Amino acid sequence: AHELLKKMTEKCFNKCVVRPGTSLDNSETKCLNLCVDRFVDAYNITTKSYGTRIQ
Amino acid sequence: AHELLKKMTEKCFNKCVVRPGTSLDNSETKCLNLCVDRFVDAYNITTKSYGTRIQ
Amino acid sequence: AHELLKKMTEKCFNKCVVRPGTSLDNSETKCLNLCVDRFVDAYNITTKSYGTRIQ
Amino acid sequence: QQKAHFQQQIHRLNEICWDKCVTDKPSSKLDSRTEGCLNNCVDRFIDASLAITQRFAQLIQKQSMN
Amino acid sequence: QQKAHFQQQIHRLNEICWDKCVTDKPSSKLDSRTEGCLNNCVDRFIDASLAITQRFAQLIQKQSMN
Amino acid sequence: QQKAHFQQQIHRLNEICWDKCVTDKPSSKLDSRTEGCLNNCVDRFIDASLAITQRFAQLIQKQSMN
Repeated sequence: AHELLKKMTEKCFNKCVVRPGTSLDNSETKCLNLCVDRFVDAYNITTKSYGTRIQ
Repeated sequence: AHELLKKMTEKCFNKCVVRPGTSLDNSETKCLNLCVDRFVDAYNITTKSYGTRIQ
Repeated sequence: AHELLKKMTEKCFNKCVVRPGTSLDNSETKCLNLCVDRFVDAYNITTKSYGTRIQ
Repeated sequence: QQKAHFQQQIHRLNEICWDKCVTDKPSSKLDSRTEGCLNNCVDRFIDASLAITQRFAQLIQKQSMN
Repeated sequence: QQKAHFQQQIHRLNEICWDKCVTDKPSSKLDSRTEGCLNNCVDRFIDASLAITQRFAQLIQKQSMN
Repeated sequence: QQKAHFQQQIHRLNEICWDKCVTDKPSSKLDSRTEGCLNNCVDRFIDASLAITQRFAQLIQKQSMN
């Protein structure tokens, strides 16, 4: 899960924290949480599609 | 050739398959074939230029 | 310093040499020199901030 | 070792398809367009890999014949 | 080995924050806006890492309970 | 080992110069502008590497003198 977390952190930070301020504001934190959820969704879809295909 | 194929696949997929559909259409397949040809051209130019320069 | 130089070279080349010509012109060379200076500034800031934070 | 290769491929595919299909800010649910794009992206990437490998093999063969 | 990990993290953070904060052509001095952005970028990246890791742990836990 | 380094440099240069010079959809032939750009790109990248290394060495030296 280390590689997954690393990629997720980079993608979600770049998407959600556009201009880094003196703290994470509410909309950034909310965006990060949703981004984790969607990244895991995407990962599950990728894993399933790839698994089905190469069987 | 493994590294070359890997890079080529990423570059050409990103260039030629903009919105992935339910199958590769003709224009995507044609673009992928041309992309392989041009990528190999570029690789040959790079290799030659670099070889000449560092001699 | 090898990794630093490698990243710096890629970032500064991409920023300063937009359309590669038959030689580096004055504005490109000036831009590359400034880019090295600023990249080192950024690296020092990053190192200090990260060091302070993880103490 | 095969499992490690599988994992690595998944991470690579996931990054490529995330960049291609998830362009907006994340919302409370994957919309169906994004979900379709992700599913198709994996399959088309594999199709494209096969097409590219085949074309590349032809090129190599042609060059070695000249 | 811990020092190598530290160095690697610095390079990674520096690349991420350079791409985010240094968008113009380099000038004779870091302007204060860019300097502030770089300082904040490192701290917010660490905040974001923590928030993301926590959320991910919750997701894993929730899935393993179902 | 030197050959492996050479190969790696080629792959790196090829990626950098492809991204810089090949911006359109691929066509049936490399046009002369793209071909010139690729040739120049490799040479200018090496020039830039040398200029950057020299400047960086000067910076290091200046800092160690203070």
